[in-house]
Amino acid sequence: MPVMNIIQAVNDALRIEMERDDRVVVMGEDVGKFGGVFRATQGLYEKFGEDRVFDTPLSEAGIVGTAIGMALYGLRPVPEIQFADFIYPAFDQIVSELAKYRYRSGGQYSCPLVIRAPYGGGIKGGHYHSQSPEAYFIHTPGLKVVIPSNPYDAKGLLISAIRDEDPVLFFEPKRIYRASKGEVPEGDYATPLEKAALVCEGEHCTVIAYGAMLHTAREAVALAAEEGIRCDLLDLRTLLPFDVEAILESVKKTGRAVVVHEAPRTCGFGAELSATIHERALLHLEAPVLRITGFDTPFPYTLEHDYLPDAQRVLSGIRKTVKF
Amino acid sequence: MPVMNIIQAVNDALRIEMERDDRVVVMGEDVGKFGGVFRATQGLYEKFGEDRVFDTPLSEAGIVGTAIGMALYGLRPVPEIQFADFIYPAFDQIVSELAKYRYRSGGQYSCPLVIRAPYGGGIKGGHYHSQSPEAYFIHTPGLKVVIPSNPYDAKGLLISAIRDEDPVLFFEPKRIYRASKGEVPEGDYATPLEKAALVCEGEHCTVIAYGAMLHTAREAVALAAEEGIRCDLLDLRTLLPFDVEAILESVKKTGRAVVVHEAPRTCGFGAELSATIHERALLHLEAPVLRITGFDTPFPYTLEHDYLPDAQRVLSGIRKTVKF
Amino acid sequence: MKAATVVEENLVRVLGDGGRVEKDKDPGLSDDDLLTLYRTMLLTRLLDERMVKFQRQGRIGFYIGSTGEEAAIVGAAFAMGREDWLVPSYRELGAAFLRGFSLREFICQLFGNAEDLIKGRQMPIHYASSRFRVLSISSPVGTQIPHAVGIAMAARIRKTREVVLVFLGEGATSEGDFHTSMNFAGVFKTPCVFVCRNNQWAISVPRDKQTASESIAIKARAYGFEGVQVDGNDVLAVYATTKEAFQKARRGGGPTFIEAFSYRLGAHSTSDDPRVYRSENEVLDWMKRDPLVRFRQYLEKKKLWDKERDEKLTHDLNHDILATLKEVEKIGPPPDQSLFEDVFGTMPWHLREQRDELLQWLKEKGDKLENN
Amino acid sequence: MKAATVVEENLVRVLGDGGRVEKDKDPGLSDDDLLTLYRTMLLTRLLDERMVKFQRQGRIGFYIGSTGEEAAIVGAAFAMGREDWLVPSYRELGAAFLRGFSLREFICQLFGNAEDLIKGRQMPIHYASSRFRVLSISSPVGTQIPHAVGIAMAARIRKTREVVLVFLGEGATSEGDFHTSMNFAGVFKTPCVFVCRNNQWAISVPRDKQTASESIAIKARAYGFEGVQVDGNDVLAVYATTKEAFQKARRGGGPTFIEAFSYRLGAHSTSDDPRVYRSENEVLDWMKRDPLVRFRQYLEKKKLWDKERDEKLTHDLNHDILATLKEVEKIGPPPDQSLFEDVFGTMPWHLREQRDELLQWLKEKGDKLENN
Ligand SMILES: Cc1ncc(C[n+]2csc(CCOP(=O)(O)OP(=O)(O)O)c2C)c(N)n1
Ligand SMILES: Cc1ncc(C[n+]2csc(CCOP(=O)(O)OP(=O)(O)O)c2C)c(N)n1
Ligand SMILES: [Mg+2]
Ligand SMILES: [Mg+2]
Repeated sequence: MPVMNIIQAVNDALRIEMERDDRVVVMGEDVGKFGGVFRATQGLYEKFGEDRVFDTPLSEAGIVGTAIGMALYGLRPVPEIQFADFIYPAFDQIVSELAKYRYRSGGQYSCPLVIRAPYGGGIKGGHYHSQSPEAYFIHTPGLKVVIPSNPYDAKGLLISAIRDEDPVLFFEPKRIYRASKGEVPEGDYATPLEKAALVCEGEHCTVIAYGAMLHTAREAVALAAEEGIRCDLLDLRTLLPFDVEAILESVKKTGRAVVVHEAPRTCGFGAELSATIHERALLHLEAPVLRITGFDTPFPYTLEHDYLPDAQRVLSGIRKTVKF
Repeated sequence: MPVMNIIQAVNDALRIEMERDDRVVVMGEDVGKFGGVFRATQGLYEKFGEDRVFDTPLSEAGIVGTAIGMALYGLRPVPEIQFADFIYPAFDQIVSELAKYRYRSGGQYSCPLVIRAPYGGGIKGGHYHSQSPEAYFIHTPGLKVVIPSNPYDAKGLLISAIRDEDPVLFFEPKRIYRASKGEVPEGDYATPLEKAALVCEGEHCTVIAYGAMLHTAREAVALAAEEGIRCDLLDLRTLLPFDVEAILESVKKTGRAVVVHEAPRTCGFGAELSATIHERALLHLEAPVLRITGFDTPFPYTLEHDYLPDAQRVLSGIRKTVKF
Repeated sequence: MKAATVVEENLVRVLGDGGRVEKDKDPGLSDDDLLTLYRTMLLTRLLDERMVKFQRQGRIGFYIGSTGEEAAIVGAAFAMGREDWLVPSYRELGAAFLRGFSLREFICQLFGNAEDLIKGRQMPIHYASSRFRVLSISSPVGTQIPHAVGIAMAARIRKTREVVLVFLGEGATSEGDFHTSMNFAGVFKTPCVFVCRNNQWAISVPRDKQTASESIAIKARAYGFEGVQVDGNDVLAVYATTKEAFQKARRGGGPTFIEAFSYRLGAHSTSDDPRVYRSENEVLDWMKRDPLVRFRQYLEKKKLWDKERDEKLTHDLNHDILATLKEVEKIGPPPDQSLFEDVFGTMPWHLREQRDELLQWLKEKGDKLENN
Repeated sequence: MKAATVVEENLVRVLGDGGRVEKDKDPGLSDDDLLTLYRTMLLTRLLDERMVKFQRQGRIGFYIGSTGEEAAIVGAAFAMGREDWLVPSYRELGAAFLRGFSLREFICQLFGNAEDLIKGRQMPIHYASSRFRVLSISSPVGTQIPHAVGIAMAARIRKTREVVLVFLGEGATSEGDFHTSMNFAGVFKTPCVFVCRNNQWAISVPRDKQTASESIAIKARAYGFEGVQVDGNDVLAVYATTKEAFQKARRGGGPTFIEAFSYRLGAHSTSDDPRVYRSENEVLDWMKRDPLVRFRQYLEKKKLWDKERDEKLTHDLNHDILATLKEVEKIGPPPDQSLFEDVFGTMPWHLREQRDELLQWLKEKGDKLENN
């Protein structure tokens, strides 16, 4: 099996889906001849031509808005937003239109499309090249939200997302775009949406993470193991609808949970996970669910290392939870 | 003391602040001569003239974006968004600019302005005249979020919001714009932000609500009292920063909490309240914090009565929590 | 507050005073076609009258009419072929009727009942019909425009002959979505025809406070394609201009922007009272240019129409409306569990749970009511 | 992929070939002023060279230069008065320097260190200076434009003489914020001057794929005010045109839109490699129109400048840059707890808690490191 990084896996998934289904088109700023500022669409323009891989004018609202039209028509657009931080000009089209189109037309229309966007910090990107906006979309009925943490999943989940009947926000962990490498099968395979992966097992505590933070959490779990604390580590992969069964099964076993994400804490996805776990497993819990997250500040530049959860911080959360 | 409804109280607050401070300007769609589609700005155009009360072209991004400029200049704009559902075209300006301006300029600039918008369901407004978007803004560092539930608070909180040094999202419960009436002092008074109000007291359960749902919750609390279940009822008023002390004090007393809001459940503000309470008061809890909320669907039309929490539903939540 | 700016000399016009017509510009429609146009315009006019009353009586929740703008709406949509796509704002019922959307389907939507094609999900007037390629109406102003351009981009990619007709108000030209859509249309040379109903008002905001541009049509130049200003109260002029734009689009000539210069004679919607913000005189002035009257005079001059036929058609249409209303009023609401359908194609666990939660609550409530 | 479209005959130009000048258009600046212009242009040019190297060495994280566009930037900003407001995009360092922003302040920002005016909060190049009325730079393209219009609206409301100068790229004209800002500016007749640096590229997307309009300047007509296309590599033409626009604005004549026709000679930023998307020949062609060279020829012809003086100034500026860098590199980062400041004017409870949480963690970490 070839070894790929996440960018290559994303590129491979796009190529495979475009070969399989001529309704799939790729669009966005700099995705054509240039191949994307992160190179995720490299080679597609040459292979599939400018009708199916094209640069757009500089307008995220236009990218998503016209992609909606294409999906209504019957195509399967895969628009790229250059950075997740720049998705907000398209927020109205996503929240008011994309998310609601099937529902408000009584199921007469649907908008199967995948918005790809690199998200997250750790690349010294400051305010606007670092954000993790997943909670906004998880809170919006009608959208699915997927975040892979490794090349294998990146490819398999992106293929599933493109084949899905509904709109998917597909956020890619740009911090580990190249650093995360692994074996990726050639050709076509689909990793099912809505299923978490149990990355490692242990009986003392459940650690829940996704995307780039999965790696931070894994480091922390390894450190905890050195101290004799053994953890279940769940990689959520699909954030909405999230895999409540996998979560509850693990938490009922361990009686403890730590949730990790980069986004600001207040009203972040960790709040939902915490609420859900407490609601459904209170009597199994030995400690409150703990959130290790980004702080409630805009994403900083110089103090990025203070802002982002690191393994030590997750470890200290695990310790605190286990000692509670 | 005169009796006012919420619209009149808002109008009174605007008038008083405009009289007191000539930097305060009111802007938005149809707010000028017409006095606003809900009449909240009625009479202001005549009193303060078209320089300080003006209609804008039909662009929410333009309204908020230029209001930011005015605030940077030193004015105190109070832009109106005609319905909270139409705030999304301005989402980028709010989230990327308004919320971050003080922080990213190292405190050199600030944006004191108040965005007013009627929110919430119950008026047969369907998808786009019913939404409760508070969670998006609570999750965005740099914004304050305020929702009054009665005329007295509407006036006092709006006055405080206009005097605040930071941007405030001020969502008004349009369902009870006219139905909620009460005595409102004439002239100038400020209700402090960041403080909840304890509406009634009881030892069995804490019910937390805000805006229009406060009234639903109050009804439910009254019904519960008939069954011998006595509740603390907290009107949050400011959602960010919320009054964690008042919440914890009550929950530690009752050992139980029910949170009520109209917005969709997943990743709604109820999730944050639930997570916060569990994190800080787990050992005091006799039952998991329960969320009674809108469902995770777009806001419907015909089945609005099914969607919106009513007193029966809140009551059944209180019962369930108390019996847990 | 002056509402109407117009570069009069550029206005495309076919129908003159008293039913006269500029011969060389007459699009030469068949008698049947002419009568279809008139019938559709009259139908929406009568619906407007009836539904405003109905709303006042509390029998429907809300209504938006098109009185005064029928020519712009019906004239433009008449240029469409079966394979084309209609992307309405919220004031183009006549266009939907021309596509085949039925009165009954429309009225079911007003009631949001169990037979409503959109399952009672949206306010009155927010219909959708995939069968007739009528997109789903959305309240937010301007959000439909990029969808139209996207469909046209798709048609170009798939190399079909489909053309998209999108409607918007002059107020909508202020939104970012208008700009971005027009720009994409220009860059990708999409087969898309924009018809902007400049009815001089966006609720209480007059045209001159909406934009300082000399006309609305000129905005198209910022995107590198043609903008035309047409007399929006002249159904033949609107039809001819739109037809030409469609032909150009089908030839691969790209988009056209049409400003239909007209006037909203009624209130913005049943929630509005225009007397607060505009003068009765302005309205009376525009009533003189009523597009229905102008067209009827033309038909009469052509001997296709007379008072008697008009009275009979009015009577028949009113009868249809009332009969349909009567029938439709009996239909119940959609079932409670339908609240959770169509959020996704397949219902995920959390919505299944919430559905069961609701049904359980409703059962409790029902039991309680029974016990009382 | 053709990048440059221009309606050549309309291009405002003052500097001809070989330092010649169109006499009647010469704005007649004093010798001091001319040298200030040149000095500022040269300073940013030298900084570009130095900082790209610095970034490659990993000593700063990121850089964006303005090589090739100095005339458009410095020429426009030179029209400003003390009381005016500068609203930059991210490529107008020369303009900030003219406002009084110092080299040291700038370099502290590049490092995001403890003396950085914005406390290390943003990436390099995202400076702000309230003292000099330079707004805070933001990465999202186009978001600054409505702020400029808002400030101008405020100035009009307060009846002052302030004028706002806002910069944007031609790519930014595609965003909704551009549209809405231009429209507000037209409707409210705000004292705002828009300078659009049309440098032919938005990262890899050429001007012709950005918009189909015949020029960028013509877009102003959609908003009812004047759009002018000026040779952006001609510092005197840019200055003269902007000065006129400022005078008009101060007279109450409203906004002006200026398209400065130019070219980005360097990469988009240090993250970019333009060889992937554009030809070397195109770049070489534009190098012949280097705005610094053109202006120097003029100064030489005027006997204000010569090779010797140029070498000395280059040497001095380079020395300043290096000396400042050396000094500034020693300054440490802002304190950890500053992470939580300025989110709000007064720190609320949850941020105080989170601050304490961080400091506690850092202490734990430090203790651990000490123990190891
Ligand atoms: C994004 C958004 N903002 C505000 C509104 C409220 N609103 C509904 S219609 C309307 C005026 C629309 O004017 P125009 O585009 O001219 O269309 P017309 O109603 O005149 O046909 C406004 C402001 C809305 N529906 N959507
Ligand atoms: C909203 C948004 N979308 C995308 C980007 C990524 N991006 C940064 S600069 C740029 C191109 C800008 O081009 P232009 O406006 O012509 O300015 P120039 O860089 O040429 O000076 C893009 C696409 C961004 N910063 N913000
Ligand atoms: Mg209108
Ligand atoms: Mg450019």
